[in-house]
Amino acid sequence: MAAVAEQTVGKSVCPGDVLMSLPETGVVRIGGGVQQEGEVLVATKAGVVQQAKGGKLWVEARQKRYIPSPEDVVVGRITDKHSENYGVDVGGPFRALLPVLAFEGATKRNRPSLQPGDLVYCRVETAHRDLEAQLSCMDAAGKASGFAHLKGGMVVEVSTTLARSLLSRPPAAVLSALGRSLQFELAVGQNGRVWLDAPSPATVILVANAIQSSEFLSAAQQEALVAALLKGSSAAATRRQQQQQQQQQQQGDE
Amino acid sequence: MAGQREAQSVPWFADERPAEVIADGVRLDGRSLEEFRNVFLKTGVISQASGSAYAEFGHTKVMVGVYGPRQSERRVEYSEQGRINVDVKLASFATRQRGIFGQSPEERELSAGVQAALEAAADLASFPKASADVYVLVLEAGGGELGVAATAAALALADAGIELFDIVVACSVSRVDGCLLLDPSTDESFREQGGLVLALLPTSNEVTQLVSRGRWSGSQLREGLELAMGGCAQLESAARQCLKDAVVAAAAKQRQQQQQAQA
Amino acid sequence: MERADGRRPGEIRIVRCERGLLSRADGSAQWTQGGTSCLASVAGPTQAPTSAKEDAERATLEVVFKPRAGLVGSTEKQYEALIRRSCEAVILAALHPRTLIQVVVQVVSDDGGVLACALNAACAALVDAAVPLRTLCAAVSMAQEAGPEGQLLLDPSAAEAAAAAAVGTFAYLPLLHSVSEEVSAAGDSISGGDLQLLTSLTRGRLTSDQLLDMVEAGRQGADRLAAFMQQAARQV
Amino acid sequence: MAAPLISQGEVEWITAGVSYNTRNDGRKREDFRHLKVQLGMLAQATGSARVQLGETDVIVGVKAEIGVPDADRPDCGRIVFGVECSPVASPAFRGRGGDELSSELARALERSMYPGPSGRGGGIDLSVLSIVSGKTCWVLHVDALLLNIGGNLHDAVSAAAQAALADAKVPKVQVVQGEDPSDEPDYEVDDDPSEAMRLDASGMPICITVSLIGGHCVVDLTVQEELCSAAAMQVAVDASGGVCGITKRRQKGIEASLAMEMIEVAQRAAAQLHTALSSSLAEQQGQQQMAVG
Amino acid sequence: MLQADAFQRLYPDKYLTKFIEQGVRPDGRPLSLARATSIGLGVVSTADASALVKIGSTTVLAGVKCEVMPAVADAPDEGRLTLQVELAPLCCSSARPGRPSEAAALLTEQLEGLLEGAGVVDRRQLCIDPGKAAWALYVDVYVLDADGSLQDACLLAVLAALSSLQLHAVTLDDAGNIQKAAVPDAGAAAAAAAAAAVPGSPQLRRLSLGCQPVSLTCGVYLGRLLVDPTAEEEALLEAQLTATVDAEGGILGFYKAGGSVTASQQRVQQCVEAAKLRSKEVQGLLQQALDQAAAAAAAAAPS
Repeated sequence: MAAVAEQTVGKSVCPGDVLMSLPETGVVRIGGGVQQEGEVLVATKAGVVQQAKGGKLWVEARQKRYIPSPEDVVVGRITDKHSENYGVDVGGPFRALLPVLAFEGATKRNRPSLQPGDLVYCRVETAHRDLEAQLSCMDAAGKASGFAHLKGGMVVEVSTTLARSLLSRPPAAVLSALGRSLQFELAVGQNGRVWLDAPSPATVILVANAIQSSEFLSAAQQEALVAALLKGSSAAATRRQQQQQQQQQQQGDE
Repeated sequence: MAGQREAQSVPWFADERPAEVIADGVRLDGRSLEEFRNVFLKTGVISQASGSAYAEFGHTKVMVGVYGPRQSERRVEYSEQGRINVDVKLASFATRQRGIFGQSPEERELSAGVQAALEAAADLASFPKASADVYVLVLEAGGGELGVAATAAALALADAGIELFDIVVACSVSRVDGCLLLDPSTDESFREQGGLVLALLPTSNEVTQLVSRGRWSGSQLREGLELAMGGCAQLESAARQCLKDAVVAAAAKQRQQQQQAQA
Repeated sequence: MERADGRRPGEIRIVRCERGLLSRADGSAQWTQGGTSCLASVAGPTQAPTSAKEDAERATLEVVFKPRAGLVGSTEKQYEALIRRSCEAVILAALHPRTLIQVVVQVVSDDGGVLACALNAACAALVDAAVPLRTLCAAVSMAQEAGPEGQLLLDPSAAEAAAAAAVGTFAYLPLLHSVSEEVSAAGDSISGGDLQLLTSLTRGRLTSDQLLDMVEAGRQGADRLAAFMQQAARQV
Repeated sequence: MAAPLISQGEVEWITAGVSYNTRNDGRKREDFRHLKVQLGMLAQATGSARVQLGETDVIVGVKAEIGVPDADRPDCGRIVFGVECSPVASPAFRGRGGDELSSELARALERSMYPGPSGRGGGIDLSVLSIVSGKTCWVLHVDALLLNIGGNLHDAVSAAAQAALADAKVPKVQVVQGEDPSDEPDYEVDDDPSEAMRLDASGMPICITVSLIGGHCVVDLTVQEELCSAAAMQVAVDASGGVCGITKRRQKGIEASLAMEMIEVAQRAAAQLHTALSSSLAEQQGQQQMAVG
Repeated sequence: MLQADAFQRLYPDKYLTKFIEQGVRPDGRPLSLARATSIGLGVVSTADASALVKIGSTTVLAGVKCEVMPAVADAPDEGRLTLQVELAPLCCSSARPGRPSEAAALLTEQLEGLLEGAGVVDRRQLCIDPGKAAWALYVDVYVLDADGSLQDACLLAVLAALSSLQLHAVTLDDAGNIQKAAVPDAGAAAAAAAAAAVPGSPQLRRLSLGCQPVSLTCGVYLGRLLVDPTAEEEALLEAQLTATVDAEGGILGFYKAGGSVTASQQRVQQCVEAAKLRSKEVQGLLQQALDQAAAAAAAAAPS
């Protein structure tokens, strides 16, 4: 079954392109951007055909608008507060709901206190086109495992495709390159939002620039990009240091 | 279209309005003073509407469509009673001078007048929170629009199956040079010193709408109202006949269909 | 027979398509055919702002057509309706119920065939926004020259359209394209070389034969545009 | 409009009171509240009046402008009525909230002043407003502003309109013919107030709204009383008792003989109100003359 | 009976499918037959011309008002024709009072495009005095009952009203006012009568129309063509095609606005042929109505 799809995987398609005929036996699992049209499977979005290990076939489209899907990790922003739920903007068509008890260790008495505007890193628990998406700050086992209220830092917006590639394993070249020489915290949401924090604002900005510029670059190009950015910033840092020293000297002279 | 300047146009009339409308007790169209124009009433004229009616009094031609009772379009406060919304519109060519775009003050007044005439007749408690939308289009305004529209609208409400305490019949009277004219035409009411429109629930003799203009002495007014009430009584039988005919026709149609189905 | 700008009768003006020009929109595209150019942007699927625009079963499509200058008149309303109904035919609206997809088409320059250009721009922008589509949709304009010797002109300029006896704008669904060789036969049997005329608007007088020739020639022109649109869509 | 609410008990109380011919403020069924009239309070206007009827407070201004007569009545001037519902009076009037009420009030005024085909049949002889037949005439804009709503708006607006028109001093106009007869003539407006023409408003009708509460005819209702009445007849009556316009108002129907009775009640009440208004007007106009002298 | 009603309301698509599969329509028509059509002329006496058109239950009233306008500088010998379609709020449950709806604007644009593109009214005929004055015609179309195929009914009402329109013979006097033309002398009267083809009324002049467009709307359902669909059918159709043809069989418009199915070459041809047949039928009805009106006018006018 997977063999039938093999020759289409990795190809660029656009809406209306026939991906494959339905096999006479067996099951084909399809994801976003693929629809059954009679006897064939057809692409409904422009992008690259991908196949997951389980055989699921989807079209990876370069998309800005996020459509929630179960098990996605997202960076959301609290929009409103209710007794049982938080309303969260995840960039989808509708607001998503984050139950106040969906945090590790939360009880009716001991619940997290989030304010509208706060950022959370969470997981999409359920998503259905007719219902509001349900979020959770716990993994399936009920552990926090990294999901939390994001304090400080800043958020940059990227395409959903880039977000997915940043989350891929092994890590994207740009991230490993940055990680080798800088210290920073990072949370990537599949909704195209990347949260960043670092001890120095300069680092945050450098990382943000690197990530946003890396979308259409090969691994080698990404390495080069990071190298160039780091060089520029260290040069700038040296210059700044020199200026400070000069100023101090001048003050000392006076 | 856009950007092109529209030159203003002005109406031009081939004929003047007549200065005299009565001669020797006979009106322009040959009627006697207390005679109606030819009256034609029919219900069920609009296939899409819940209820509808067409009324023709001489040159005055009015069509009414009723939709509902349905959910109120505008968000209105909660009410145990239903609402009747009336919108009266004159076709642009219905009057001597071409009508303007948008609702004219005259249309607004007609809408309010018809609404008042109907509200007392309908059992508003039978459709709480909902509204019955009554849309009236005057195809030709040949005089006495308010009365004709109210009569037709009541028939349309009845056709829509909305519960009514009674039907509403309405007619107009004009006073021209001291004579009282029943069911005046446009030319006649243009020359009137006084005019009135009366809407009645005929069974209980209840006035649901009374509008007058011009100066009336007490006795003139009493005479005028009596004439109007007499007119309403004549209309009542025509209106009831119209509703009966509709029921008979519907029954006949159903029988026919059943026969067809059996065959 | 050459045309005023040196084209042959069945030749389309130079076509360009740029995607993703607008950062605020969820998708955008500028489609240019010779001197006519339209910029389309897509926002959505988003939550419908009013219940009037909300459909429990499918996404609602809203199209705004903005002329280069001047007020929006009934011609623009007609264009909006035609673009909306044509796009509705290709959007898989049931996938995003209760949402609103807004398409705004801004005319950048108009040298004839602006409706066809606007339709193509709207379709390319929908692809850019990754709104799920059944297939692409491509439109052309056509002109029939006056007189017995009059020729059928593909993609006429404004001057050609003004001088013509009749003009028409037609949108078609392109034949299903298969990426894998083995199913291409199946794909062909689905479309079967059909005309696949989705939308049509004509003005002026034509004979029956002229109309049939026009829609057929339009189909061939639209296929070329669709191929170009596919190519543009595949470039990531 | 967000209507004020009333409980069933209050309705019963008021209805019972009316049946004993005693109202909450001590009045009888056919009594009006105190009518207070002030003239000439808007210096810019051709004429103006403020009328307070109990808590109801209305200002009417008259502005005379030179305009074109109706094609149907070339020898007559025109009077145009407008009513503005100020949000000061009720928050419900914000935006377009007051449109319906203002159009209703304006049309009622207009109808009560119906001049007939000759133009002389209404409360004011429109032929005195003519300047050049078929070309120019005075157009009087009568604009009412509702300041406070305390029940019986219609009657207060109509009394104020009459007072304002009585106060109006329409300037004298001289038509100066150009040398060429085909040229448009010039109009010289005389600013001297002593030369100005006063309108004879004595024939103007005032509106009396007669309402039914528990089967009894009641005039000059307060806001609370209005909530207890389901049917009313608004009757414009002139000083000689002629009926110049009727409009049936509110939801319920009225039995025909009762309708006639209501009109008679209106005629009786109007006679009282006309006397009160004209004495008040005479007094104030006398004062004005003294002040001028 | 009741069961059929309930079935129709609950499953309108299945209800229609059952009929179409049998080759008939819910109202008993075969697929290729248009509904009974009637044309009434001169129904509104305040209008200069009017026509009431009924196609089945679909009812449309068109009226023409003539006003006088000053000539426009860039077209001194032309008048103006303004057309507006209004879906009166009483015509269907979705129409509301107030601003014209999108559907009404689309119909207006469709009809304007057809009249313009086909050259139905030569605006030079509306000239009163070149460079000074001309007629401004206001054609207002009111849909009274919207039971499908509105464009067909609206276009027919406009065509009928314009065909029956008679302009007053007027002249401009020295003061620039419009006056009725003096009764022309015998020779001129004969010429005018010949031109107007209205015997006995030299004071009136008929417009001569460039062509007579008639449109036919066809629906596609289950791969079949439904001629002249009703509102009930329209709601379920997969696509709609409207072809407009003139009396000579020339095509003045071919309209299709999207839809869930596309049209094939055969489908286009089929629709055009149906429209040509329908045009012949409608032209006949119109001529009949015009003859009747002329006969009535002749009978009314004392000779």
